Amino acid sequence: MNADYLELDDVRVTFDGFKAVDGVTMTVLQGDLRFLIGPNGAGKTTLVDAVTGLAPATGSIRFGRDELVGRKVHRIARLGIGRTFQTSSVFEQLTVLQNLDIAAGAGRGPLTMLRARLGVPPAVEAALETIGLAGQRDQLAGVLAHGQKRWLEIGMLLVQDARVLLLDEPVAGMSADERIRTGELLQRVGAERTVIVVEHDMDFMRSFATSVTVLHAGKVLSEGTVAEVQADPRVQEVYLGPGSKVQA
Amino acid sequence: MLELQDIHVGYGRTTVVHGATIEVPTNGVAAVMGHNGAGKTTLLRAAVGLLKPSSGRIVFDGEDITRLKPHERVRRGLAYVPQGQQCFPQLTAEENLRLVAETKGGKPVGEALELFPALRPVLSRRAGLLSGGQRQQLAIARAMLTGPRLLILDEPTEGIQPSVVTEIENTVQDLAATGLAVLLVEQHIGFALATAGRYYVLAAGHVTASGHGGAEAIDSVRTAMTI
Amino acid sequence: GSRVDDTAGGTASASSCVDTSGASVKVGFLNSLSGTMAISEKTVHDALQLGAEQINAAGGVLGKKLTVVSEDGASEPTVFAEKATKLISSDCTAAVFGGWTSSSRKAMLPVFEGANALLFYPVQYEGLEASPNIFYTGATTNQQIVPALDYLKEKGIKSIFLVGSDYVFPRTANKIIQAYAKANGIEVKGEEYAPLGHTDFATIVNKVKAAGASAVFNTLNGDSNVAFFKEYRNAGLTASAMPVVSVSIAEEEVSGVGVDNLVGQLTAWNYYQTIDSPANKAFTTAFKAKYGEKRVTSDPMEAAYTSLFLWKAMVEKANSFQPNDVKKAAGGVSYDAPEGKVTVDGENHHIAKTALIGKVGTDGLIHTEWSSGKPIEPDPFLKGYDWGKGLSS
Amino acid sequence: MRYWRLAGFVALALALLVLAPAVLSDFRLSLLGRFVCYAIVAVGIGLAWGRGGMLTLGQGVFFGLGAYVMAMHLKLSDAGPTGVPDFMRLYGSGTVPGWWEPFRSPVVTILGIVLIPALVAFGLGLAVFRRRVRGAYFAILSQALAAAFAILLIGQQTTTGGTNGLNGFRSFFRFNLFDPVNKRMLFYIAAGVLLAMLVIVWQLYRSRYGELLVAVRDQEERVRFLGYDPANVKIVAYVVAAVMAGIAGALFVPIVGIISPAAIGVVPSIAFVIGVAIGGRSTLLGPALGAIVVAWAQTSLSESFPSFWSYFQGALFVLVVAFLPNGLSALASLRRRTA
Amino acid sequence: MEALTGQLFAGLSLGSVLLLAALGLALTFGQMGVINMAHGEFMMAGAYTAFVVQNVIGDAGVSLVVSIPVAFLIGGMLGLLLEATLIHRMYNRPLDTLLVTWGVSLILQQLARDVFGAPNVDVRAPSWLSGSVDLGFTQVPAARLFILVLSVAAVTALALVLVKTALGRRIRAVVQNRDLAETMGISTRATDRLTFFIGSGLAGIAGVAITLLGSTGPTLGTSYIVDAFLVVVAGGIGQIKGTVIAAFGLGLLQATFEYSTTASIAKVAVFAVIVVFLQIRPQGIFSVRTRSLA
Ligand SMILES: Nc1ncnc2c1ncn2[C@@H]1O[C@H](COP(=O)(O)OP(=O)(O)OP(=O)(O)O)[C@@H](O)[C@H]1O
Ligand SMILES: Nc1ncnc2c1ncn2[C@@H]1O[C@H](COP(=O)(O)OP(=O)(O)OP(=O)(O)O)[C@@H](O)[C@H]1O
Ligand SMILES: NC(N)=O
Ligand SMILES: [Mg+2]
Ligand SMILES: [Mg+2]
Repeated sequence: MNADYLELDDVRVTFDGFKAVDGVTMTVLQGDLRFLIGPNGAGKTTLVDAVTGLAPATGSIRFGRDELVGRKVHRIARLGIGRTFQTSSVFEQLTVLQNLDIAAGAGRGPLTMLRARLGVPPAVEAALETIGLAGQRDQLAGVLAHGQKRWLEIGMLLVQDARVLLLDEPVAGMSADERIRTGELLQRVGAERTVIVVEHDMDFMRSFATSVTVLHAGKVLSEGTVAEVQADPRVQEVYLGPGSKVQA
Repeated sequence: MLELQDIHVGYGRTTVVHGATIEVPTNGVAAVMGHNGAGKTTLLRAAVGLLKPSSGRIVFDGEDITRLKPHERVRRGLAYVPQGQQCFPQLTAEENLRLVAETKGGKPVGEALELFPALRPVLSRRAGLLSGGQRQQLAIARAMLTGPRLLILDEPTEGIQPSVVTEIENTVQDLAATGLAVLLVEQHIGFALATAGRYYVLAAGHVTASGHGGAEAIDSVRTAMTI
Repeated sequence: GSRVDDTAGGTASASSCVDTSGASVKVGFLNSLSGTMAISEKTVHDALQLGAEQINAAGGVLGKKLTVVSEDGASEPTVFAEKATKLISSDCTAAVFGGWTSSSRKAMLPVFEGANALLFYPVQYEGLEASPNIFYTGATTNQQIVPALDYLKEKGIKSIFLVGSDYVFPRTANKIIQAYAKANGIEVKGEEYAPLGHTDFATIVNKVKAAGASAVFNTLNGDSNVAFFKEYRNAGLTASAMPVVSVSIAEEEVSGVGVDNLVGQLTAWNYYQTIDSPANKAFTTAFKAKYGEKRVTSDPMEAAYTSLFLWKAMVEKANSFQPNDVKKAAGGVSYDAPEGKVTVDGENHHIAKTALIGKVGTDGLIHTEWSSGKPIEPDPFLKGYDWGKGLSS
Repeated sequence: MRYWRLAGFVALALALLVLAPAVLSDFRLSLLGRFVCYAIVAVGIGLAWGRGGMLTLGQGVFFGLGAYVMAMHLKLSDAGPTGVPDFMRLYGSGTVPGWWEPFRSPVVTILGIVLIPALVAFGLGLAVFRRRVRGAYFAILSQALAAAFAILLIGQQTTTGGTNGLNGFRSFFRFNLFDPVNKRMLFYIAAGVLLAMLVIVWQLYRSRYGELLVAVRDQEERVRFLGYDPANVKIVAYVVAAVMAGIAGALFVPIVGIISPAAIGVVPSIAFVIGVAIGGRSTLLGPALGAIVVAWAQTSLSESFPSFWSYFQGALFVLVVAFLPNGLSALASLRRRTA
Repeated sequence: MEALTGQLFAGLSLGSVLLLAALGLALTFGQMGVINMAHGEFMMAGAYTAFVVQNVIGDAGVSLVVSIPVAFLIGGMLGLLLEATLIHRMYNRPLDTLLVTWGVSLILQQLARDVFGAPNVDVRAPSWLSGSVDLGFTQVPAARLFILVLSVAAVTALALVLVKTALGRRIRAVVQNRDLAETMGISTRATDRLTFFIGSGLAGIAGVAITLLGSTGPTLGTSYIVDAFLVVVAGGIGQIKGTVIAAFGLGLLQATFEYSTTASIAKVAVFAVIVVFLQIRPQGIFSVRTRSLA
């Protein structure tokens, strides 16, 4: 077995008795561009939090042979699980290049760390090209536009050599053409990775998703292709709303 | 109702908006569109007074409010829903609303719940624990409680589930229909143009296109934005 | 540079740079004018200024007017050491007057010994020290603590409780008190220390109350006294039922602690403002004339003032400002001080002083209750007492 | 930018190693030696606070550890191979406690000066940073640590000298401390150490670690998701700062001739930070220069106006931190930018 | 037994002093994030207020009662001044407020020294507070009982204001997101000032109370500031409840340690306990979780 996959089995997250994630079981394969959708408050972000170690979960989350539940955040990251946040977070006081270089470096030994960065590591160079920020490499990340920050975050995941990419609303606030560029970027980098995208933009989902999981009240409501999911009346009821039938 | 006249504004030494002039007609809706980083939010922040323009004038209802503090502008009938689902995280959802209900001219909390019934079940939860979409609804509800005559919305549908987006769109249109003036920043061009009587396209801090709204304007906006 | 082995003892005897060619000679005053000790040391500084003025008005020392160089010790031993170095090697003063806390003295001691310069130290202290380069004009233990214990014993006190600040003077004093008590059949019911600046004495006073001694021996310093005495009174303890003997509360401190809280309590010193003698009358009159009617005089102030005149007498006897000559001439020099006649001991550089037990009056002044009657010879190592043998190993 | 730094560094080196010894009297030079010790502490604080965002108000603890280790050694070596330091005979049992004995050895002493502060900082860092105690919490905790350490020392009169501390040293590794030539030598050592520390910190700033430290300062949680443990990143800076403080303390002892709790408690610990804030917390040379200038101003101003100094110090601090958050070195870089 | 109940009360009493000292900080530090090192000097100002009022009024009993509101005003005004001149430009860099206010505290101490003189001044306790009160099972000093009652009253009032009133909501909202509060029609400047006024005013009251127990001098504040901050830290930022528990917890702890060892060791031990405690609850007794990364 050489392809990666992420396997969730009966994952639960409870806050003071409130079940934010309530027994989610799903499997995402490498090369899949899995969209995770669902009403506001359905538990999508919480699920991403659970996978990355930020929220305390029970059940099992396995990546390859490694069990993720119970591990610390940075240990999970080192296993190759990377994520972005619903609100973008980059190191604003550092340049684009420095942001990427740090993301690339979790495995570096002490001696490398204590030396100055001499050249640009090839992975970082490649990522700069991929995310189209080669021209802004020496700008402070803090002055980038919103969309550029989001790309930078994806770039950081790439150089981090994340095998699993968990993206929480990556195109929120982007203009239409930026969305398309982002989607294409995801398709390119997703080929040999396992990608989960949380989104509310249905056009975006229709254009780029290979499969969709719908979450509702902490549970999986529906799973399948875009068409299958859109046709599911329960999904229309709780998520897409009336009138969505026409589009589907 | 609101006129932004030749506004220059930015952060510290960097100017982001270079002389934008925008007008929201009384009882009308104006939409501002543009790429990420074009300066839309910056312009709105200047309009509500969170940023000081380095030059230019802001006129609301015939009064020059350029020097007023944000809360003074709010008391004159201007309300603002910032980008990014902002809230008071340690206060409960209900407290978030009551806070505004209690200020001078504030409306009772119940009115907000009529607009956004989805908030009812989470009223006692701390706002910081709500999901993104819940927070966004809370934010619009809160702004409505200030009893505005002009509502400024910065990407109100960002991060909202489709059915609620439709609701919000409908709500905004309904509100506009009742005579509330709206200044809307949106990426959903379709929605923006359907709602707005006037549109402006902002690019790199300059107004590069403007005109009357309506579905027929979509193409010209698309072209203006791809340049 | 030189290795320790090169010079025999390790101390270089730098020759003094004191300049006596002009019409004036420099002396250094080194007191804390800032920091926590400024409260106390400023008063000593004032007394020294008065002394210097009077000496200059009377023609100076060996015909030379005194030029005072004042330095701030800032309540920090390190600063004392540093400023002492400056006064000696940069300003070339003929002698330095000052220091209050034992830590400041301990910090300056090697500096004065290293440079073979002279320090006049004006405060009662814990004894067990006799530097050839320091003159101690405050009391050593056998001139203050031992007489206080004698007094208590004479009054029939059978048990005491020891309360002190946590530093060298109280700890050493209490060690001495323990030895004395053991030898004299007095029971020590408890020994408690509070960090300097400690402000909550509920627990300590609880312990005092529970122990039920017949008197308290108080070596607390500074602000802690206020808190201690307020708590003492709040707890319903009184001077008549369980008197407190204090050795660090002088006239200056009484008003700060609150006269109400102190009335009837005892102190042990060698000088009180209320001493009725021509020398004291002259001193207090001059002091009040210079600094105002409201100011009071106290033991350390008087000891500092006196130290200046003792130095003058030594210099005149030696007919030289050189430290070595002054030291040689010191033995037997005496002065009619406000506290009475004092005489320098040439061996240990302390002075013979009369011990006084006083009681705080409603006027806020301290009135003599008991006097040793004559100057007590200084015995910093308590060699003259059988029970003091084990104290300095 | 880089050339300015180099030029500044060379100027500082020349001023310390050539100019100062040539123009200053022995007394002033030894004063400057003391300031240089403060500057060494400041360089460490610049790293931990300026770059790492850890406002450590307890550097007095590490300064004190280094200083006491050195002072214990000097006391023991003055006392002779089996001798007992004078104050122990006066106030204590007259015997040397077991935990003093190792410091008779110069090698143990030098190791102790580096390792003890390092270990204490490591342990504390582990306890604190692992539990994500930071910001104001950390600042206040570190301040309380300084208070507790000073109280602890004061309470141990018979073994640490209590409030008196340790002093009256005659020799330094067998060099006579009363010999002016040796005192000058001490100054050169301190100056050399300061320059060496600056080089070390300079390298850290340029390194990838330096970038990571800034990242942790600004977005600690985010760094976790990249696979780093931010606690480790912080601990490194904290330990380096502690070691610098320890070395500074050790040099302080022979130069000043005394170490006591008054030099390491809450107030001196904050004072260490003042110089850093005034010089410019996140610059390379700012903290060191700031520390020297503030200490120099304190000494010379308080000579003439003891009470005025409090106002001056307070006002300087208020004005610089409130209105020039990047310290006085911001003025210098401002001029460069406009030039 | 007498000693035990005595100690219990000593601990509660120390706790109430700590609580009074820390209560204002719970507001300015806990709610606003300002690390006001001059808080101790505001207490000092309160204590000197008691002194001045006593010199004017004479009768110690009346003057104590008058001093409390006056000291609240004086402390509050000082806080207001500090907020308006310095703090308000520093809400985005809370750690720096620590340094700035430390400078302010130096200045205020020296000012006190120059105005009132370096020696301590005497504030007399009213006759109705001297001596002890018999609680049936134990005798307790009246002055300490008074402080206990005062601190409980102060904390109750503050908690009510914060939780129940519009002002309280406003205070909390401004702290959490000032831009947002401003655009919701709340004057953040006015709210900041009011909050700081109340917090600093509480310091003034604490100062008056402390004159019943200890010295009134320029360094009064320095003896309380570190402990007061520890209380807020151990109690958890933003939580009045936590502050109360931490204050009494530390008071009892200190009294217990002090009784069985010495005051010095007790102080060190209490510190050690706090460090250990923060291992278990790093954000204090009552920590508030949020989902943000910051
Ligand atoms: N720490 C917490 N404590 C209590 N409740 C929480 C906590 N975190 C999340 N919740 C609740 O869990 C639910 C799921 O939240 P989550 O953020 O996962 O939703 P989401 O699916 O990402 O929604 P959105 O699309 O709006 O971002 C929400 O009702 C939220 O209020
Ligand atoms: N606080 C700030 N300091 C400095 N620059 C900023 C700040 N906020 C925004 N900018 C910069 O100003 C420019 C305009 O940002 P603004 O947020 O106004 O864009 P926008 O049009 O609202 O974009 P979006 O659609 O992503 O919300 C961007 O280049 C951004 O990086
Ligand atoms: N010498 C004293 N009292 O410290
Ligand atoms: Mg979400
Ligand atoms: Mg925007």
